[in-house]
Amino acid sequence: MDVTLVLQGLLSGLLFGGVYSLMAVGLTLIFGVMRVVNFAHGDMMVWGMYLSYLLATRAGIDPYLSFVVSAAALFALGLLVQRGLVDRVIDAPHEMQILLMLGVALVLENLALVAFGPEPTRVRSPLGAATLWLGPVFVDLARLVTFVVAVLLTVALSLFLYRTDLGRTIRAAADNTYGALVIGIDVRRVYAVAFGVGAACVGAAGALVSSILPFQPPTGLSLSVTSFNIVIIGGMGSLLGAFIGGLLVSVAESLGAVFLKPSLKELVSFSLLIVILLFRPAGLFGKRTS
Amino acid sequence: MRWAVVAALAVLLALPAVLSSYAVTIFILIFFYGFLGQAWNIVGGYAGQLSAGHAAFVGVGGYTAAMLSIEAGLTPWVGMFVGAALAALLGAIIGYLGFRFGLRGFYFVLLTVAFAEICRIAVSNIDAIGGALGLYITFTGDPRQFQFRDGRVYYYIALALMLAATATAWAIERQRFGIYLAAIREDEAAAEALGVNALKYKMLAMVVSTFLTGLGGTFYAFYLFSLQPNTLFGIPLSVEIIIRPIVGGAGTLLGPILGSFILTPLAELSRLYLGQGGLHGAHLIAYGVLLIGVVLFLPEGAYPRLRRVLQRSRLAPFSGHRGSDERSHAAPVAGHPRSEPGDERSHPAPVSGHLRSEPGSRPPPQKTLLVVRGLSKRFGGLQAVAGLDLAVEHGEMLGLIGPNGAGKTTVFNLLSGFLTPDAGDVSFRDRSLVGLPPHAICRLGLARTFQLVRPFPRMSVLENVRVGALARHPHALEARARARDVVERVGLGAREHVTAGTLTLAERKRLELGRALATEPTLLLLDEVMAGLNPTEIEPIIRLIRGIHASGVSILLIEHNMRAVMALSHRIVVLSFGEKIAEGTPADIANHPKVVEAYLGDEYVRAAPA
Amino acid sequence: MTKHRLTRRTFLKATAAGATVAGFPLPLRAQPKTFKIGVIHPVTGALAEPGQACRLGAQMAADAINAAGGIKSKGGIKLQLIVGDTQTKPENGRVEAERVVNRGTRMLMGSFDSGSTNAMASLAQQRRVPLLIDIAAADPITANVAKSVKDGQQKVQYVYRNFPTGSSFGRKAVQYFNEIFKEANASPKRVVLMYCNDLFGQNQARGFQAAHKAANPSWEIVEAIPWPEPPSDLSTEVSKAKAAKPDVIAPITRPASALLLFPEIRKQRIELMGIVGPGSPGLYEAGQLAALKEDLEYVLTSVPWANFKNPKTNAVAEEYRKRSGGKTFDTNSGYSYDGMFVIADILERAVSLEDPDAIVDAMKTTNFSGGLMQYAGPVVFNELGDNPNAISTMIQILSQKPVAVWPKEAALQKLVFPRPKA
Amino acid sequence: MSALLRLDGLEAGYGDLTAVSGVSLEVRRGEAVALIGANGAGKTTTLRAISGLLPVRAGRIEFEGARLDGLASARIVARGITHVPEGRQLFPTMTVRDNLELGGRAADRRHRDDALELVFTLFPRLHERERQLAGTLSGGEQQMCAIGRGLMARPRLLLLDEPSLGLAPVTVKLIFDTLQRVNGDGMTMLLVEQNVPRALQLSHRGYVLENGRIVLEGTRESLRASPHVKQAYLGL
Repeated sequence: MDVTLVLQGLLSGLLFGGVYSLMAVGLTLIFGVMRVVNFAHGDMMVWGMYLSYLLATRAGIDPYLSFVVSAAALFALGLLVQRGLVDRVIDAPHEMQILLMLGVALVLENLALVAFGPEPTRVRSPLGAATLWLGPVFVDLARLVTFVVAVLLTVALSLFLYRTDLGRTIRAAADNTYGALVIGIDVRRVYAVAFGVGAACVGAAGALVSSILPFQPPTGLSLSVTSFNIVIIGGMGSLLGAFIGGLLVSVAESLGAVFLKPSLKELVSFSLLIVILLFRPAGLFGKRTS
Repeated sequence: MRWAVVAALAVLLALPAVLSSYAVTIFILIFFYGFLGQAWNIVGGYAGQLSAGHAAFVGVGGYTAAMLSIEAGLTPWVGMFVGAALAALLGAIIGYLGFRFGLRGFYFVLLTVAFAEICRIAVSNIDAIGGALGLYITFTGDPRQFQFRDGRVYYYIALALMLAATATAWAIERQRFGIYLAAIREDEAAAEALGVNALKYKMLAMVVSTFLTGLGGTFYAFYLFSLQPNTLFGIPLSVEIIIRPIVGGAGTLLGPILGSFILTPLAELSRLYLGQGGLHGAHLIAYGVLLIGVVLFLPEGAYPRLRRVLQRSRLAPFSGHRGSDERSHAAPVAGHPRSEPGDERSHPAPVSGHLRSEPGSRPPPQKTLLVVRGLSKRFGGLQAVAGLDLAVEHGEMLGLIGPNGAGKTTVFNLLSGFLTPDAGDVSFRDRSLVGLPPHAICRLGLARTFQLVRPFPRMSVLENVRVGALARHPHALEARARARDVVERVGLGAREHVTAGTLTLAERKRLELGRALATEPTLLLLDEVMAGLNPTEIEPIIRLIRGIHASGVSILLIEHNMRAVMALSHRIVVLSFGEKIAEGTPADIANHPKVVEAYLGDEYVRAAPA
Repeated sequence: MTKHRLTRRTFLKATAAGATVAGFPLPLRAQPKTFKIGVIHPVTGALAEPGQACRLGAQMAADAINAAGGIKSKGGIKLQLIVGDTQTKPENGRVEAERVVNRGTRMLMGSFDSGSTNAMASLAQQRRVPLLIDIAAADPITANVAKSVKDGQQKVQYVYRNFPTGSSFGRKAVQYFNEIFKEANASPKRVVLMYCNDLFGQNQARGFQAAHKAANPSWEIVEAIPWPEPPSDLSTEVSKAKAAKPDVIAPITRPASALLLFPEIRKQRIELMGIVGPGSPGLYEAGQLAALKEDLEYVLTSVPWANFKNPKTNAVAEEYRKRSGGKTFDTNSGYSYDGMFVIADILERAVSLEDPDAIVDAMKTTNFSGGLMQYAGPVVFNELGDNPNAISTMIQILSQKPVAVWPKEAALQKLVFPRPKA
Repeated sequence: MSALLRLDGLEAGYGDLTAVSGVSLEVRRGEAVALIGANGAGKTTTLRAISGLLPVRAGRIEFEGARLDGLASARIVARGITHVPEGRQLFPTMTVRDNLELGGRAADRRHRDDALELVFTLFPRLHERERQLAGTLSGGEQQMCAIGRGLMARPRLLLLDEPSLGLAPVTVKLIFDTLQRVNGDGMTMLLVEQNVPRALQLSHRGYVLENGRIVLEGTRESLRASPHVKQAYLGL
């Protein structure tokens, strides 16, 4: 086996992991707080991508700036979905929550189809084909930047959750709803904010990777599946888990492509998922819930 | 009801004569998805295990039958069963992994999705079975090849499949299997405590469900003549399979069919109305909004709502039937209602019940029934039970007391198999219980109740108790008769058709007791059956427990109501911080300084001379 | 005729009262002056883009035919399209076909993806409604039917295709590769085939590899690298291709994967004589060119292409651009456009429009040369029901515009190979 | 002394179960009042109704002369009542300090620091474990943390539900000594407790609940002397 190829695969996979990590952060946040599995996750992300695409093509705003707009728009959407829909079925059977979010996903996907048409697109990266060569292997600068952003976002979210009062309130409500009620936390409001923040992360992530991942309206499904994969492997509700899980899945797929027929590379990540589910269902960094 | 079913069937059988072929096609899809939904319902609805990868079983079934037909010339009439068997095998593997490793809810959803995706990717990469290109079956119109020129034949086959799956579900629902599945879905731990081998029944449900789903694969293949991994193993098909039963009402017999009758035509209608114009996608937006609407306005699904509406409108004509319920409702709760003359019963109620009807089989009384030695359990930093020794003699009523947090309930969990001890041994009728699952322990004759009562809330009182009775009487009708006796005995006869979720606390306590009693135990562990009851409720319960004991059941009880414990127990064991601090007759215990201290504090001992 | 407004009642009529419809076609209406054709494509879902292009192409053709006086030999009867959406699901291929047939269509056209098309084909055979496949490349769709007719399991073949099949695509691509290399006086040795592992990509790749094996040319396929479609990342795949030290990378992409593949090839600085693909639909779209810009320069790919030497093509392409909001008149819109004209030609020649077998007879004897696509000859149907003259064209992106460069008779510009060093 | 809290004919319950009915009691400023009774007597229900965690079905609750019933729990906390619930209900994956600060999050930073200092003075053990996750504390430490969290909001009334539950006698003594100190400093308390002697030692007055009704009320001394109390617990 070609050593350069393995090294390059490892490096590319690791850096691309930043994209995966960004994808998973919002999902894990929403699940961690509300125990709601957001099946519309990928479709929300696609909306974040389209918003940054619009801003890039119509107003010439770089995705590395416009992600703020995507985040704000998705925050509003998240708030709306939580207050208007999820909140009403929080006690309904599991399958009803799934059905609800599937409905939301279907609406979002096809609204995108109506609004933006079916063709796949991608925001032209301001970094273009910029690469940094280290001997025989290269670093893709756009990915490097995304990786750094993923680290920054994870750190920023951690600071928000661990260092601010609102963040701590969110964690408290996630940790023990009754305990939160007892000390006078307005849990419904906290849930709405948390869903909003989670959705905002999804929007920001969409914008930030819109120059790396091509997208079209049906892309949402595969984004959702990949994100679930990452979040389960990393541990539902854990930010660090989402970050490390993203790197892990990306490296696994990249090495899968090196050693197997690349069209089989997703077998590696799904097998990893199954192993984790069976032997460590709480994920690598998840907390055991009794 | 029966006539409604017959009439509906007659209409469905006659319809193709007057329908256009397009309408026939729509009905075929309604039946086909009703069939797949019903198949899914057995594991996803009745057993409550949400599989979101059912497309994989359609794929395995369809590919197998198609390959056997294309490569080996085997008629799909046979191939469909081979395919279904393979689908069931895959279902068994996935089910075993999921259930054995305790994956529930969303985790099971993802496990099934992951397996389906693995199948999809694998099939896409195997050229020998068509790869991503898929398989193309030639239309020949040869009935031996499962092909028909007349679309109405497919109509009848799809209808037959749907009816067969529904009949299967109906048969399951009425038998022990289905009752157990419902119990597992409602509360798996409580079901285990009543002798239900949850793993076994969930596996069975998975196998039956995936076998049927596999049959559907053959129909798909030979109706559409085209098999591609992305359509047959993909997530979208899995979603199609699950949304109909969920919309119709998961875990109900007619829910999947109703769901299909609602959603399939609506999908067609919305495409017809909204799919023609320039706004591509508008019809799917409408469909999504519809799904959201169902969740918000029919949160349990359409069928349960429909049933309630029908029942309400039927109330008047059928009041004769319901009236008897309401009459007996008025009977004193703790009395012995329902002994009106002329009230026929297949089994006359054993009044001073000897529920264990085979006294001859009772083990010789000289041996100790339950022996516990050195039992220990630690949770993290907390030593919940420390080296406990305990014995229950045949025919004994032993009280287990101690302050809150002393470890009493942990002891019960260790004895009944819900927890595995870190050390020590439990021997019941000379057999070690360590390592046995709760259902096996229950079947050996050791039954328990839960401190926080865990009725199956959506089942009636009688159905709740029947779950217990099925442990000894596998026949559903016989178990029902037995359950009725027990229900009478615990004083809920007037309430037997009431949904357990709506009972008062006192009634739920009785129900909890009745359910455990229905498993016909040799030893009954009662965990605070009187907590939260008022004195007028407690007295009859004490009488009831005495009666159970008199019928030959040994009892170990945890109780906070000291008056009751003192009155009932032959001996009492006192636990504090996981250790036995005293043991003796009620009189010994009441004056044991350590006990008074444990309960009331050392100051009390000093302040109040005994 | 006024636009058919769909109400619940008409839906019910369409379904429950189907028997009436079958017995007395369209009661209460004047004898129709239209011939209804069911046109079914995936206009939503993953293949919505090409599906929508097909629908528009077919509609434009029908408009043109009607504007020119309809089917003249049949008293100027107008074509009326009844459209359907498969969502890329075979079951909808069947349901939609049933629906449009029920509404009185006497011919079918469709349906882009091979799975739905095969479901339609079986229905066409079952209901005896002639089907012209405008696009769908899987060989078995027509071959299976032809075989069952030959074996006597069926009497008549109702399924015909005016589109290259997977295997003919492959043969043509290998032929073009040889001719281009020869024309350019270059002799690349090592070719790496990279393809999306979906139905389309695998079909093309298999055809290409089989044809390569059969032709045994001087160049070698040193590695075949498939990726899952849609991919999220292709960097390792491209690194793998690079490690194989190729002279030529031969990609088979979909529009989504093209957006990843071509920048990646440039980024990894692979020393290549060029990128020459056996088929990448959509590569030439304005949107793709805008998103990929220089990454596409000099890329050659073999796709079914319109004959822009024909002035009529340019006019239609211009109209298409207007009606589609700026899209290229391409494989999809073009073959659906031509398909409708082939149908019109068949209807002109058919002895009767009432009898499906009469339509089939006219289909079999088709010899139509009015198509706008690049053909190797007139549209004819061979014993399998395929058009052997449906071929692809080698196009190249030159100065950010897709231009036909091979075969010579189609070439508008001279091809550039090997590509100039950057 | 005026009544800080007054309950008048309170009725509350779960589903179709009425857990307490016709409960009337009052707590005066600076007092510690015990609510005692057997399991299921309705003590916890009463506390939950006061702090807005359970809807009040009938009757009224007044705090500092204003109606409380019908308010959301967040509003009630803001009015100056905190609830130290049964089972502690800490945030197990958060640090002790986080737990405490969440209790005092309504106050500004400086007041919060003062409150924190006060809690750490009362429970030096919590100071030592400041950075430890609450879920890893021992039972006694958890109880201290729960009480500390309640005090962080600087309430005018502290509701305590079974602070001695499952704790070793030494720890119980420590906690009750601390509570006594807090009460001595002027904190009004309403205490639900099974450990009757402890409860009576701390409280000035007490109410005995049985089956959702108050059956006895009186001063510490009168309750201690009452045979009813011992009977309720030991069944003697």
